[in-house]
Amino acid sequence: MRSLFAVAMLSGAFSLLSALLFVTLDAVDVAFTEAAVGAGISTVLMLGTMALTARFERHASHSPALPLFVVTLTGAAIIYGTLDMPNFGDPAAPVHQHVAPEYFERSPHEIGVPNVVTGILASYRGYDTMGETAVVFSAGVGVMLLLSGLRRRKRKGDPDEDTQNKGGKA
Amino acid sequence: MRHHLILRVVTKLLVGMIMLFALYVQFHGDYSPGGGFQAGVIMAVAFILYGLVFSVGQVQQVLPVWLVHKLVALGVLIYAGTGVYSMLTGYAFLDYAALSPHHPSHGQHWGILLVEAGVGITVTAVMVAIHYAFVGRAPLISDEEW
Amino acid sequence: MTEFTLSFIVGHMNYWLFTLLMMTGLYIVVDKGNLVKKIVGLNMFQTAVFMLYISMGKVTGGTAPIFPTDMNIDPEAVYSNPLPHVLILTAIVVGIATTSLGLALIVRIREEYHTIEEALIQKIELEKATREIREFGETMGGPE
Amino acid sequence: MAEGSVQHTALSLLDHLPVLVVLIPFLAAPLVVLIGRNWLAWPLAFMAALGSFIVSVMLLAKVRGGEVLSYHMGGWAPPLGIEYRIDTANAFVLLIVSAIAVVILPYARASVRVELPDRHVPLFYALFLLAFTGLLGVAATGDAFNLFVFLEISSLSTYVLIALGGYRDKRALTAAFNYLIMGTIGATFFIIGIGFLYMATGTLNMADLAARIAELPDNRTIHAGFAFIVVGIGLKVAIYPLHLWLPNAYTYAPSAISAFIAATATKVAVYVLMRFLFSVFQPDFGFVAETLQYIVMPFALLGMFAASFIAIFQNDFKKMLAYSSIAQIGYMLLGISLMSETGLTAAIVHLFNHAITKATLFMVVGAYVLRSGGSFYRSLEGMGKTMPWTSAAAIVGGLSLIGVPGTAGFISKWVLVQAALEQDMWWIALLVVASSLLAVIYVWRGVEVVFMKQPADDVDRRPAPLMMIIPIWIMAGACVYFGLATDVTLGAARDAAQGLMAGPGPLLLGGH
Repeated sequence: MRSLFAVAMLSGAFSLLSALLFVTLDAVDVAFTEAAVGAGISTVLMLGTMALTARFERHASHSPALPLFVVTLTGAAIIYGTLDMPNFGDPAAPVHQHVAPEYFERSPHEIGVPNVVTGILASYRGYDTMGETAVVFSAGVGVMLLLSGLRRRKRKGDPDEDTQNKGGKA
Repeated sequence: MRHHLILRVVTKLLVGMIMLFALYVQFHGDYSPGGGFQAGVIMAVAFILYGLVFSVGQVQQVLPVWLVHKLVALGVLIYAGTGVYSMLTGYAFLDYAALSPHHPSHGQHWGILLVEAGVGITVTAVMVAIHYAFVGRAPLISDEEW
Repeated sequence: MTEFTLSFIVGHMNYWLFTLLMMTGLYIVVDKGNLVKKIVGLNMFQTAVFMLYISMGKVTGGTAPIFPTDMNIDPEAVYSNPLPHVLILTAIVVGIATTSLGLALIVRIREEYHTIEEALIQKIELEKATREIREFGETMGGPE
Repeated sequence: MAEGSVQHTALSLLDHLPVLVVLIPFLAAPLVVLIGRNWLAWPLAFMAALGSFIVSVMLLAKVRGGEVLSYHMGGWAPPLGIEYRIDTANAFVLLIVSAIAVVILPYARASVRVELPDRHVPLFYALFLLAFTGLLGVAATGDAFNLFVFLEISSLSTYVLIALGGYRDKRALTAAFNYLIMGTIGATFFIIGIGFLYMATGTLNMADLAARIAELPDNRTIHAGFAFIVVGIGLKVAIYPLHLWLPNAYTYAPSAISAFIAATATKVAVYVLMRFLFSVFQPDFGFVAETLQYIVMPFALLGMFAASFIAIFQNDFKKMLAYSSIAQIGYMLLGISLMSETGLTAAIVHLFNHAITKATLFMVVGAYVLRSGGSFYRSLEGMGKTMPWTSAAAIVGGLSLIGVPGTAGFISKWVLVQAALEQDMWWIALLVVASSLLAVIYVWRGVEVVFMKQPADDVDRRPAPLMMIIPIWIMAGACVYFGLATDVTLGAARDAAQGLMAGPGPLLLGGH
């Protein structure tokens, strides 16, 4: 796949399909988010990046031996880990026995919100969500820092040229 | 895209609907899937769409860059501020019971609403800010690569 | 030791498929030289991990963990585990934050290096390093 | 205080200390952006760091007696809610991180003014605070997933901060990008690991995890989860073969950032590794002990030598320090892999000592870069004459890096050698000494360039600004002070090691 445009589109389609998968797995909130983020925002960003960079991949000529080795090793470790996992959908799995049932028991009278996911997200684990907001915040500040100011002006010799070289030529 | 009349008309119609839907997702998150983050993304999409079809300049008249910067920070502060309020009233950080000491589960409701609003504001503002940042870059790409 | 019965294999097939997807993503990240593709691979890798998480929350016969609006909860109802959903919501947000930052960096790299191919970037950096060594190297025996 | 009909005991300010240490910089970051004034950004950031520092001192004083503080976020008791759990080990790490931030911020003010355009200043400090918050949050938390979230806060902001070095050298951008890719792979490995543990136990709270893992010694899901967590954190720690992101990131980042992340980021990651190895998993588990003995220890030793060798052949002062950091991480891992109280004490005290040593040295190089424009040895020739005060601090830092008696670096190596001898592993003691000899060589190369050469004619002969010299000398002074007065650091480290070796405490439901 040389055309990055196709790559971006396919990755959007991949996100959409995974959102469908999440729906079938009862994770409607996650599906909603994945659709909005994966198929929406990140595709738009990817296209925006391509508009500023390149649309085609150039060439790739190196031995895939090391990547293959790393990937196989990681995959093997995961498969090894799955051997002691409970069957898919097994109600006796530890994840369904500990902590989670308590949320169902307590959230109706402690939180009183029908969507249990919202209750956990915003209250029981609200601190995580605050951290998540901070992650979004730092990404926003980061992008503003990296891409602020018009690059075009610099070409014609603008004041930024000075700061560019202030640190010296190292 | 000055000449795409249909696109422009449809966008004008859509933007309002998208915003409305975003607000629905924001405030109905307690009852159905959705919440601050999803609502923020959808709200941002409304602005981004308008910017793509018309021009960034026109969006920035409504939502100037400086305002976006402030909003990015404001959302985080609303979230953390809710927590600080509960600390000041003698509860644990982010214990929403502090918002309604006599009826903790009402407090939870209020708290969730508040923090989700914080998330929504930050996410909207960050997404719009990222869009502005990308659009504000002059493409340096040479023609043969397109 | 585990017995590879049919129910075991069917019950674990989802994990293995997600593992395959994960490894495809990881392979793209490690192997591809195009920076945008690396980010795409990273997304794919992470999404596959999310699938793994969500699939462990599923209960056979369960539904989405949302109570009826009037809060009349049917005690017989089976709900899937909401905790993985919450974790993954957070993780998706972290993922998009990383993606946007990565793409912003790519834009900057492209502006400075005029390419987004790792091989070419490395070539440019190697040339730069060689030039620097010629200019700044050999401090030890260099003329005073 | 609100009095409710629902029974509730009001918390006092002292009860809030565990969360305050993280919350103060957390609140300051958006405030800096909201206010958006250049001149206010630095004072706010500094006040926040100072606040965290004071709180962390109070925390350490409180937990030194062996008490464990548990703070329940949102008032929800773990494992339902998120818990901050402070014992001596993480109180000590919180202290290291916040102390470094307090000292580096004044330095940053001087260097940022030169290295970055003015319009970036508020956002720069906001990101600095976020990186700082993330590191503190990672150290304070008792919840495995919350750790991931705060790790990502600090990582994302660190990537950008490193990329800001692009104003001096464009390679900062690729360094940041590579770090982003590797760091994200590491973080994803970490969540895979957490997912596996969650799958086997059903909980995310570390203490609860520990109790449940202890009941499942032969579960392969837990083994795989352990492996993923170690590799994921190993990428952040920059354990020898996973270190590829580190040298360029440290070399091309802005000076203040190099100093800050070199002194804190990898240290916090080492702490996380210790926390998982000793508090979540226990070393008496066969697989943990085997991993430490057959994987971590060899790589630690390899890293000590390989990275030191590479450091010797560098032409760039900053890159030399970066490689030396990888070698020093080897010492900490070696201490951990000895699995004894003394070994762990050595690792923890080295966390502290290496943090102050590297902070000194990176700040010194930053001051050099300010005047000479580059960190290549060639451009640093004769700096000993033009910047005598700064260069004297470089000598102190260098001696501490080698581990000369009377400096902080000596203490940690001494404890490490003791730990090795305790287990009759005299060959390890010898290897530690041998690798210190390599440090002598690379430090000597730097000293020779700075002191034995004549400065070039066109060089800027002004000394470093006072705002830089003072922080540099505070750190250099600390290198000497903690080399002589060891009771504070060694005592805290020993308490922390004892706490870690005692294994996880019970789940604290009654705390705040």
